[in-house]
Formats: sequence, C-alpha cells, structure tokens
Amino acid sequence: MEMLKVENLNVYYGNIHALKDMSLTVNEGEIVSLIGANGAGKSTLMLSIMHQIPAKTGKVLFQGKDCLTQKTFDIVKEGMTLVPEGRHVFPRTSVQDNLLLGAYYRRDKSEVKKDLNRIYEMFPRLQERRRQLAGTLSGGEQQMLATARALMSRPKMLLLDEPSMGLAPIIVDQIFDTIVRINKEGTTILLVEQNANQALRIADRGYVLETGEKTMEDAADKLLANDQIREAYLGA
Amino acid sequence: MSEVLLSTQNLSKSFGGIMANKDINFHINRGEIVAIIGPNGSGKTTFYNLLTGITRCSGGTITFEGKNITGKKPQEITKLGISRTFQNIRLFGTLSVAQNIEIARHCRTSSTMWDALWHTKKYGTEKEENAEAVERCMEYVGIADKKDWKATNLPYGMQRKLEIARALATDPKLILLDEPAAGMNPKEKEELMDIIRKLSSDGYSVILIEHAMRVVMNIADRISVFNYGEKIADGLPTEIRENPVVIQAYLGKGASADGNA
Amino acid sequence: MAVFLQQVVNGLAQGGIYALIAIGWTTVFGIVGVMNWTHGEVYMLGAYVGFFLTTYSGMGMVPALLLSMGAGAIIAVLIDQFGYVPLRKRGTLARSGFITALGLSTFLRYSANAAFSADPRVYPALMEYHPITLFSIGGTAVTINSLHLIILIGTFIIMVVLQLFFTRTIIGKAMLAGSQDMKTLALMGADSEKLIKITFAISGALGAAAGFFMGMLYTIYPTMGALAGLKGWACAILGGIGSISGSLVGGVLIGIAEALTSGFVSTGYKDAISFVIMILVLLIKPTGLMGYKFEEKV
Amino acid sequence: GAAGSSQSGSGSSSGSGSSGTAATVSEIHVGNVNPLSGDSALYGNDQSRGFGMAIEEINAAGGVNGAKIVLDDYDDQGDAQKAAQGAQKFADDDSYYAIIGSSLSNCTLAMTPITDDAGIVEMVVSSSSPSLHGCSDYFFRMAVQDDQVGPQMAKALIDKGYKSVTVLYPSNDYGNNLDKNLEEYAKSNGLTVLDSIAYNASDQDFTAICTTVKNEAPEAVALCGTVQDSSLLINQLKAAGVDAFLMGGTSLYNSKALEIAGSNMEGVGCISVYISSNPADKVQNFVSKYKEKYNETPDAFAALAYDEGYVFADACKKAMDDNGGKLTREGIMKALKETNYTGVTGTVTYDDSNEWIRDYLVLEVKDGEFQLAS
Amino acid sequence: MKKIHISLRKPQAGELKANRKVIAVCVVLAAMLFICFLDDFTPSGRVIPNYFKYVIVVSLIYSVASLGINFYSGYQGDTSLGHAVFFGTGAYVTAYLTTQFSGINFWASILIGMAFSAVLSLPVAWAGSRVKGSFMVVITYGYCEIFRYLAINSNTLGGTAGMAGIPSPKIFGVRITKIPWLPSNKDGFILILMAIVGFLALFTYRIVNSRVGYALAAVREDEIAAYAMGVNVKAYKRLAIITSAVITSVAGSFYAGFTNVADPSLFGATLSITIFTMLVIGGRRSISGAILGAFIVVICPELLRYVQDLIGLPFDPWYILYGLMLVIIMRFKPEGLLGTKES
Ligand SMILES: Nc1ncnc2c1ncn2[C@@H]1O[C@H](COP(=O)(O)OP(=O)(O)OP(=O)(O)O)[C@@H](O)[C@H]1O
Ligand SMILES: Nc1ncnc2c1ncn2[C@@H]1O[C@H](COP(=O)(O)OP(=O)(O)OP(=O)(O)O)[C@@H](O)[C@H]1O
Ligand SMILES: [Mg+2]
Ligand SMILES: [Mg+2]
Repeated sequence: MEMLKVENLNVYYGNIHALKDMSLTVNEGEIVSLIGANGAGKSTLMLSIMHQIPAKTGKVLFQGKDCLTQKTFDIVKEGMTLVPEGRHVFPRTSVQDNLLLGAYYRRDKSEVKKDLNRIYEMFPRLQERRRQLAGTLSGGEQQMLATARALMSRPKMLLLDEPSMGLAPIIVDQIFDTIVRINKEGTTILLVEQNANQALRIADRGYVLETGEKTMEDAADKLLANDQIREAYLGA
Repeated sequence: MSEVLLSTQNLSKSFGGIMANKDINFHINRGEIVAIIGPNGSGKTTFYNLLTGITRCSGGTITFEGKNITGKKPQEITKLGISRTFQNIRLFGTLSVAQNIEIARHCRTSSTMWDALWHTKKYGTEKEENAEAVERCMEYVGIADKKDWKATNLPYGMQRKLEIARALATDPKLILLDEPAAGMNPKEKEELMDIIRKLSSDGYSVILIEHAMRVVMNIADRISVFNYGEKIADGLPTEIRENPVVIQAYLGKGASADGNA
Repeated sequence: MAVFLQQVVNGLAQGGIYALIAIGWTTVFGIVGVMNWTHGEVYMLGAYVGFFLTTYSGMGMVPALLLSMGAGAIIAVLIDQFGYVPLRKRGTLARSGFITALGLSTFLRYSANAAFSADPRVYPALMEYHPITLFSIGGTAVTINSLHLIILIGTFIIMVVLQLFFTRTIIGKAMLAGSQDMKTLALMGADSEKLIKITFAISGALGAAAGFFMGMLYTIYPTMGALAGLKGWACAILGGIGSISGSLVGGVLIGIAEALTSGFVSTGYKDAISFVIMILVLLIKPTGLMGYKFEEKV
Repeated sequence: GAAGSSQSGSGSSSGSGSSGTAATVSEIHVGNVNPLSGDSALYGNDQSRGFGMAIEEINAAGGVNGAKIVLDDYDDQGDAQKAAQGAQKFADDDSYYAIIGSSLSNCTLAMTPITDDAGIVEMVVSSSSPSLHGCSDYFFRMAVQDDQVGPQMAKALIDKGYKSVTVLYPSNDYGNNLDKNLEEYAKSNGLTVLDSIAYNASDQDFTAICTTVKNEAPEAVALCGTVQDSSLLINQLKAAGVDAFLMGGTSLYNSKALEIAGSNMEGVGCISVYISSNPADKVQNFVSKYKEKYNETPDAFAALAYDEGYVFADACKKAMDDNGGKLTREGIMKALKETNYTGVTGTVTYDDSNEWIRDYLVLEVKDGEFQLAS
Repeated sequence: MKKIHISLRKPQAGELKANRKVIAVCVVLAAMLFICFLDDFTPSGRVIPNYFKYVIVVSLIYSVASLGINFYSGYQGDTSLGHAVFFGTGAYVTAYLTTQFSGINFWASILIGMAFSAVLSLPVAWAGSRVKGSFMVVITYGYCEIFRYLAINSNTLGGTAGMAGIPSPKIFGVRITKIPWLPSNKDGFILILMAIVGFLALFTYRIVNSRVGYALAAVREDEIAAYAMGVNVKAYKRLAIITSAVITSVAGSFYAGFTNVADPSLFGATLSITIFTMLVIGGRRSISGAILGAFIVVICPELLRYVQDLIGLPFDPWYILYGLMLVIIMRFKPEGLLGTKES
C-alpha cells in the first residue's frame, strides 16, 4: 500500500525553483533513501511534505489524505513526523522535556513513560544528561536527541534528514541499526543522507535528486551498483 | 622541524558537575596535521573553546610558541596566530563573502577612525593589502566566484569553505577546524582534504576535529582520541585504527570505515 | 519602626498591581518572544471597559471585572492577530516585533485619546474599602487597604497557578518550547498558533484586571498605560524574564522600593529609584533575580 | 478648533511683520497654542473653551467693529519645541493678531522669544513661572500668581486657627513656587510647617506620603498640586485616616475634584479667583452657558480665559478706533496695556510688567458644592 | 551538474546607484540653498515663511541625532531607547554654561557637552557588555528616565520648567540669527546644520567602510565569531556608543541654542523613542535613511495639522498615523524606507 505519495511538486524560494515536478512514492513498510548533492533540494522536499514550507503546485498524499491542505501539527497527528536537518532541539528546555514534547499529542501516559525508558536505554548518553538544557549539549548529542525525540511520537512514518550528521561512527552505526529495527516494527522510513553508501545499504529503494529534479529512481542495490552513482555520490 | 607549536598541560574545564575536559596534555608540532576524534560530547569542541579563549579553563595551562597564553582573551589569541572554524557555522550572515574575509583582517591592520575619515596613506595601503588577502583566501578554498554572495545564501559546503577562508585571513600559524566535513558529500570531502593538505604544505599547522574517518585517516599525521573529557589515546592513524579501546568507545564494528560518515 | 513597616506594606500593596502587569508581560515575552509593548495599552483599555461597564450599565465589581478581563483577552488576541501574526508568517517577528509593538501601542494610545478624550475618568465607588489592620507595633496599627489586600492575594494565586501550569503540564512546556522554536514545535504535533493565542489571552486578561483595579483606586486616562506598562516590564525583567514567580518578586520589590523612597527620601525620585534598582540588579545579575542562566553553546 | 478658514501660512501674505499697511479686517485670527492632547490637555482644553465661548458671544453680537474673531488651534502636546513651532507658525502669518497660550510654563518660555521677535501679542491665563515676569512687551499674563496663592492658603489656615501644617506639592515649577511662598508666609506668621513633601505631578499612588503625613499628625494639610493629584491625595489621605483640615490651591476649584474625591471633598477648602455661585449676572450667565455646552462647571482657567477673550476684543476695538479703523499687532499691544475690564474673575488691569494682580477668595466644600467660606 | 546561481548585484548597477546618490545629494543641497536664499531675490519680501524654515532647522537638528543613534542602533545593532540622555546632556550643558557663565560661548559648550555625553555613555557600554536585546531596551529607557527625574528635581537645572533664555550662538561676534546677508533669522542655522549633517554623513560613510565599520558589523552579526576573528568586541561596543552619544549631544546643544530653552522632556523616553524611530523609519544603517527619517517625523505632523484644520478633525491624527506607519513599515519594509534588505 502507498503510504506517502508526492506528485508533481513544485516549490520556490522567491524566484529560485527549488523543486521541479517532484514525484515520489513510499510504500508501507519500506525504507526509501533520497540522495543528492548539496543544495539538490532534499531538505526542501522533506519540509514541504510536512507542510513546513508551502508548495506552489502538486500534491502530497499521506495515507491518501492531502497534506498540503493540512497544518504541520495535523500531519504529525496523522502519524508522520520529521527529524529536521540541523537538529532543532529546544535549547532552553531540558533533555527530558524535549523528549516528552516529542510525545506531545499522545494521551497514553504510561506508554510514553515506557518509551522514554526505551530511548534512554538506546542512548545512555541522553539519560546521563536528562536534566541538562538541550542547548548546552554537544553537537552530536543534540543530533541524537532530535532523532530520539521523533521516535517518542511513535510515528507510522518517519522522515529523517541527515540523522548521522556530526555523530561518532559508533553512534552512526547505532542510528542505522535503530532505523532498521523500527522499520521492522512497522514504521515506514524516508531517509535523506549524505552518507549515501550506508543509507542505500539499508534501503529498499532510492531516489536521486539533482538541482531540484528527480534524475533516477531504482531499487537500492541497483543504485549501489550503478557506476555513475558510485562516482558522484558514494566516493570512488 | 619537530618544534612544538602548541601544547597544553593538564587542561581542564568543568560545567557544573560535568568534567568536559580533564587534565588534557596535548601538543602539536609546527607543520603537523593532528586530528582529534572521540565520541559525541567527549569534549573536543570544548577543548577548542579553551584554546581560543572563548571559554575560560578551570585548570591547567596552554603554551603557544613557548609562551603561556592561558587566560588570554580570544582576540589576543587570534592575534598571536591561532584561528578557528565553528562546528555550528558562525558566519557573518548578512555580509558578503568578501566582507566576511576582510573582517578577519582586523587583527592584522591598525588604521583608526581618523585614518578612515581622512583616507590617510595608511588607510590606503591597508585597504590594498586587505583586498589582496581577500582575493588570496577566496582562491585558496575555491570560492572566488562567489565574492559578492551573501554568506547565508551559500550552499552548506561553501559556507564551510568560507569559514576556512576566513580563518586563513587572520594569518594564523595554527588553524583549528571543527568538523569541517560535516554535511559534505564524498566528493566535497575529497576537495576538503586537498585544501587541508595544501594548508599543511604551505606551513600552517592544523588541528582537525572530525567524525569522518576517511578524512581523518587519510590526512592526519597524528590522532588524539578523547573520551569523557579525557585524552585516552594518541598516535599514528594506523595505530589508532587498531586500538581496541578506541574501537570499543568510538569506531564501533565498522572500524574499517570505508567511506564512512 | 511602625512607620517603616507601614511603608513596606504600602509598597507591597502597590507591588501587587505591578506584579499583575508584569506577569502579563513575562508570559508573552517568555513564550512568543516579543517585547509586547502594547501591554500597557491593553491595561488602559481594560480600565476603560471597566469604567464604561460600571458607570453606564451600573454593573457590580465582580461581573465588570470579569467582563473587562474577557475584553482584555480579546483585545490582546486581536493585537496578536493583526500585529504579530503577519510577522510570524514572514519570519520577521524577532527583528520587527518590538517596533511593531511600539507602533501598535502608539496607535492604540492615541486612538483612545481621540475616542475617550484626555480627561481623566473616575470609577463609581464599587466597594467600601477600608484600612484593615494587619498588626500593631507599639500601639501603632499597620494597615492595608482592603482592595489592595484582595489584589495582592489574587496576584499570588494567579502566580501559583500559572507557575504550575508552565512547569508541570505538557501544554505549558510546549508553550515554553514554542518560545524557542515555533516551527519545530509544530513538528511535535502542537498547534503553536493556538498556544500563542492562549498566551495572549492570559496576558490580556491579567493586564485588563490590573487596569480595572487601577481604575477603582485612582483615575484613568488614555496615556496611563505608558508608565505602568514600563514599570511592569521593569518588574518582569528584575524578577527574571520568563519567570512567573520572578514577576511577583520583582513587582513587590519595586513597589516596596518606591514606597520607601517616597517615605524616606523624596517622592520626586520614586520612579527614578525603581529604574535605578532595576538597572543595578540587571548589571549584577543579568538574568534577573529568579531567571536562570542560559549560555549559548559555541 | 474646527475653524475651516485657516489659511496656510505660505505665500498668502505679503509685506512683512506689522507694517502699517494693515487694511480694515473682516476676520481677526487668534492662534491658540496649547496642550490639547496628552497629559496636560486638561488645562489647554479649559482655556480653549473659555476663550472660545467669549469670542462666540462677541461674534454673535456683531464682532469687533464688524470683524469676527477666529480662534485656530495648534496642539503643542505639552512639548516646548512644538509650542515654539506653533508660535512661529502664527507669528509668520499676518492674519494673526495674537496668540493665546500656552498653559504650561515651559512651553510659554519657548514661545516668548518668537512672539517678541515677531511683535505679536501673547496672552496667557496660567504659565505662572516667575521667570516669565516682564519678559516681553508683548507678553500679557492674567495667571494666578504663585507668590500670591501660597500665602493666601497659609493665611486662610491661620485665620481658621490652625497651628501646624504639612505641605504637599508636585515637584514642578508651580508646586515649588507655591510651597516656597507658602512656607515663607507661614513662618513669619506663626504657622508651623511640619514638613513639605514633593511628589511627581503624574503620580497616582500616594499611600507612602499619606503614611508620613499621618505619622506627623498636622492640624492641616496644604495641597499645592493640580486637580487630579490633589483630589487623589484627598482620597488617599482620608483612606489612611488623616483627619487634618485639607486646604487646596486655586486649581482644586474644579468640578473634576468633586468627581474624583466625591464625599471626601466635604469640608475641604481652597483658594479661587472666582466662584461659579457668585450671584452676579455676568457670572451666572457664563456659568450656565458653559454648563450647557460642556456639561461641567467652569473652573478658574476657563473663567480667566473667558475674560481674556473679552479683554482681547476690547483691545482690538480700541486699537482700531485709535488707528482709523485699522488693526495692527502693535496697536493691540498698546491697547492691552490700558485694559480696564470687569469680568467674571474681577477687574482686569495690567501693571507695568503686563501682569494682572488681583484679589482671591477662600472657598470650602459644603453639601457637595464649593461655597464661600464663612 | 547544474547549479542555481543568484546574481546579487551587477557591478554597473552598483555604480549607477552611487551616481544616483551623488545626484540626490546635490539636488537636496540645491533645494536647501534655494530655500535659504530665495527671499533675497524676491522683490516683495518673504515668500518662504519662517515657520517652514523653523521646521527645516528642527529636522536638521534631529537628522544629527538620528545619524548619531545610527552608530549604535544601526551599525552596532542594539536598540536604544535612551539616546535622549545624550540629547538632553548636550542641551543642558549648553543651557547651563551659556546662561550661567558669560565667558563660555556656544561652540565651547558643544565640546563640553560632547565630553559629558561621552562619559555618560560609558555605563551604557558597560551594561551592553553584560546584557543584550530586550534587556538593553529597558536599561536604556530607564537610564534616560532617571536623568529626566534628576532634571525635574534639580533646582540648578530649573526643575520642570527647565532653563530658558539661552542665547543664540554667535559666529565671529555676529548672532547666527542676525547675519545681515541672510534673509531670515533661521538661515544661519540651516547653513551651519547642513554643513554638520553633510560632514556627519561623510564621516559615517567613511567609517562604515573602514576597518572600524567592519569590526562593528562583525560585532552586530555574531559576537563570538567576532572575538574569534580578533575583534575586541567590548572595545568596539564602547566605541560605537561613545561616537553615537557624542554626535547626539551636538544635536542637543543646537536644539538649546536654537529654541533657547531646555526642559526635562529632553531627557525623556518619549524623545528617545522619537529619535530611535526616525532611524528605524528611514532605515537602520542607512545614512540617507537616517536623515529622511528625521525629516519625515518632524514634517509629517506639521503637514497633518493643515489636514486636520481642513477636514475639521477634533483630534490630532499624527500619533495615530505614526503608530500605524511603524506597523506598516515593519510589515512591508522592515529594513526601513531606505535601508538595505537582509534576506
Ligand atoms: N530559505 C531558503 N531561501 C532561499 N533559498 C533556499 C532556502 N533554503 C534552501 N534554499 C535553496 O534551495 C536549494 C535546495 O536546498 P535544500 O536545502 O533543499 O538542499 P539539500 O538537498 O537539502 O542540500 P544539503 O545536502 O546541503 O542539505 C538550494 O539551492 C538552496 O540554496
Ligand atoms: N555550557 C555548557 N553547560 C553544560 N554542559 C556543557 C556546556 N558546554 C558543553 N557541555 C557539555 O560538555 C560536554 C562536551 O561537549 P563538546 O561540545 O566539547 O563535545 P564534542 O566532543 O565537541 O562533541 P561532538 O562530537 O558531538 O561535537 C558535552 O557533554 C556537553 O553536554
Ligand atoms: Mg539538506
Ligand atoms: Mg563538537
């Protein structure tokens, strides 16, 4: 079943045409990777799916419902959430409260508590720092927090924008493991990564973006094997 | 040429109860590229903040070119010849690329309001020198064609390069780079590595914080490893790669780290 | 000694009103991040609404007070809607919010001046207020005006409730988080616009209540919001901006400082003293008395 | 201030200043520079109303030798620089023959150099600052004299047999002068001044002062402020349980005081230049008309300004008659110096410094009304 | 791979703009001189009313103040609602010295006023190194109000009425209001103030494009990065406020010399806000904007008085419109009328 469907999306920043007729589908249970150079429009796509920035034309359907007519918070309530690029933790709020805010609209208090403990097991560093103001965390710790916070909402679909940025290799591995695990547990994933190699390895399918346009889409292993892709994005 | 350029003795910093840096003994020789790696929150950025005087240390000393520079103000340290980039990019956003770099010339110039008002000779020569330096630094990192762009409008990778150019414009002896490769794709990382190698061959000393192992392993002469605010290892890339403690705390299973992060 | 204590009590009484204004300031600033200079005007308009209700429809104190608070809430929400919402949409609130507020406040103040005329107005007597003896020292009674006492207790209760709301409930936490990053708050599934409207409504209602009480105690006039608004802001900052309990502490401290200055130095310097204290405290403890320190991480 | 006929100052006039080319005029414009908005608007409005009523009557009765007097407003908002700007505007325009205002001394101080320079008459009914004394040949003052009112208040208290007084005054020019003169008089006439306490004119909360006063327990309290602060003080003094005799200055004689202080006004005394209950026809006529128009009893400022209107009209008439029907600014100035007009506030005459010195009345509130003290 | 290029500014366009600026300056200059001297050549005497010239002088005085605050609230970037302190200091120093000491002339009093203002600006600089943003707004506001209360309560400074009778300045022994070859008593002021405004514009322009100006820009944009680039942030903050205070003080002195009075409102927050909004309306960091802002805020209310009379409004619409104007400018042109846009 199609979980997310983007059709002919056009997005502008002033007169910069940042996304051109972008179309993409993510099926339920899939991991889909987006790769592309700096400035290709990956983050723009993620933000417009969440209706954080307006699109000029096109459609975004999440479980058949039009996202472009909904406010961001409604989309989140429908079950899709985003870990934005650049962390965006609430700097003057404690780590724990940041995590609780991730579960803002959930009413199942006891489950939230369990999830919180699960997160702390996953990222012991965050537990150590749970009273600290998030803004004083190191860059990598903030990145962990941002991802963990999104997990707190138990989304049906999770959009991740460069979740490995600034993380130690060991944590990067852990994040990728986590992505695979929650995917197995039933969360559909749309993943943007500079670290294309690793991203494609865990993905089912992949899309390649260039200057706002989709230039290729294929099964992940096919993309991994593609020479052009290898040269441009994976490093020789 | 193994003269020590900068060293720290038992450098420490605590935030409340957290020891962000603990008795760090570190040194870098002239012309060297030393990488600092370590888990998130191990105190690498804090270490930079101490070296550049942005944060005051709670203990220990910093020696630069044989002089004790502990407790000096950031602007004084820059003038002495240590310059840095920031993990969270801190450009002068609304200013142009060229202006960003010209500001960095501040510590190497001295004309006053009086000179500026009457356009004295000193003002003129300094303006010319600055223009040259700006040109040179932009070319160094390859952003000369973006001269008049506003800094915030640059793509991410370029912003990182501009930070390096700006650091370079202060005529430093030592450059501190904080995760310069973050958010760059493999191709851009290659370009970055070229720039850092060039810096080294031009006589600059470089300390590099980086999680991208391919970059670190390829260009560092030496690697220091931090964990929980302490320096837990120091050695050649080949040694560090095999070090079980480092693997356990930092590198993880994918230690071979081909094309990693 | 009795005189000294009486002056302290006088200050406490006036401080209650300052605190009421300050809480309105601090909630909006703490959550929406805009220095809502129009707060003084909401206070003034609240006072006028109360005046018209009590004078022309002969309403009693409690219903008139509640209606004024409702009006204040609506006015504050409208101010947000027409003043700040467009800026938030364009993302220029941080840069242009304060000057917009300054403009709106000027606009409202002088519109009120045109509509109501500059003549000071007087509330009809709404309640018997008489001095209540708190305690006596050496045969001299230290008293407080009954209305002042009501205001003081009311402010204290409001403070406690709001404090609990912001620190204990997820909605309160979300409001505080919104002050740091509205866009990301939406990603948590929170309707930030709604939270902001709630904030303005609370702030407006409190401001109007303060205005109403001022009307009961003194006279009201279109420019009354200027100094009172600023005093409220000073108290909020003194107490630590964003801290609800800080507002009460700040309000009471400035109230007492003013009373002591009037009583023992010179009334001429009363207002100056509150500014002097505020500036000194800020310089010694830049976060205010109860504010916490947040250092930007480099 | 809705006089539609005001011409813009530019280009409409030729010939400079007060040259003798003045023709017979059909309209005599008067500039009104006063605070009409802002915190001091109360005074400006009272003056505009009083003067306005006078010229309305004069115009209705055929004007000055057929010429109508027209009052044009310039709101100085209590700001000296704006007042000066207003003075300059009217002074430049030859159709203006006089300027009234401003109510506030600091504004008037900024205006007199300009009016003096332009040779245009400036008339005030307040602006009681002593530094304006004799500042210009063209400056005429019918104001309440600070150096008279203070002693009058003290004298009234002494006459009533009080021995001690605490003085409360706003820390502005007016308050300072009243206090100074009151204290001087009191000291040399056996009235003990226990304390004199200054406050900011814009203050509303006086509980601290009241506590001090209560503690000092004077027999009388002298209130040297304006209506608003004095009335609030009366309220708060009573609330604090001060039972001394309260004596106000001239500005307390205002219906606003009864409105603000209500029943607390009972038994409070004050000084005035006139009283609206004066049975004289002229006064009753003025008071009833004023009440009808503005729905309040005229205070001293309004009454003075009303007389000022007539004084001005008389001067215009005399100036015209003396100059073959032609009106000049200088002529008005000369005519004003010879003023002798009996109005609602007494008989107006100017001394060598263009000041009017006059008698005062002592009033007291009885049954919710100001009445002559027995 | 294609890249999106945004051409920010073509060089020719920049030059054109510079040329246009020069032309604009010349036009304004010519217009002013025309206003000053026109009456010398008209046979029938006064054509341009003194009132009009009065407004021009006041506008020029405020232009000086507005250029002054530009150094602080423009180039250094902190909001100040306290510049009346320096305006008032200039005015009161001139008032006090010229009325109490016959030996001190106006010009000397300007210099002394500048020195006083410089000293009084140091606490602001000190505060600025400890707190930021909205805290500075209230500190500066409170700071000037404190001085207003001091003036109100000070007998030496004349209390609420202030000081009157300040003599008009003299040049070479001739009163500036009585220069024989000028048609009116305002023209002397207009000429001198024009020269001062011109000099300040040049001064500002050159400083801003120099090492000092760049350092201020760095401080404004990012203090930490500025430190890291070797800029002594505190020193430059101090420099900005002192420069700003000293210039504003000159405006105050001229104000006193021109209107012949100084009263406590010159220390008041209302005046501070006026000076600040002049800059904001014209455009922070814009020299022409600062001057334009001053002219707008001084001239508009005067124009509105005519409108008010014409349509018979019973109240003064200026402040209502002024408030609206601020709101509208912030919404549609937040950088101010002549300011440059920050994307
Ligand atoms: N707020 C903005 N205003 C103007 N242009 C923007 C803005 N944000 C992004 N852009 C431009 O839109 C294009 C797409 O940007 P986007 O951030 O989506 O790229 P990306 O693929 O996520 O790149 P990266 O790998 O650097 O994260 C870029 O050319 C960028 O310069
Ligand atoms: N101002 C502060 N207050 C409290 N704790 C702080 C502060 N600054 C840093 N820390 C803590 O000090 C530790 C070291 O932080 P630092 O930024 O130096 O880490 P890092 O090694 O650079 O990590 P990363 O690789 O993620 O950038 C972190 O755990 C952080 O939470
Ligand atoms: Mg991106
Ligand atoms: Mg770091």
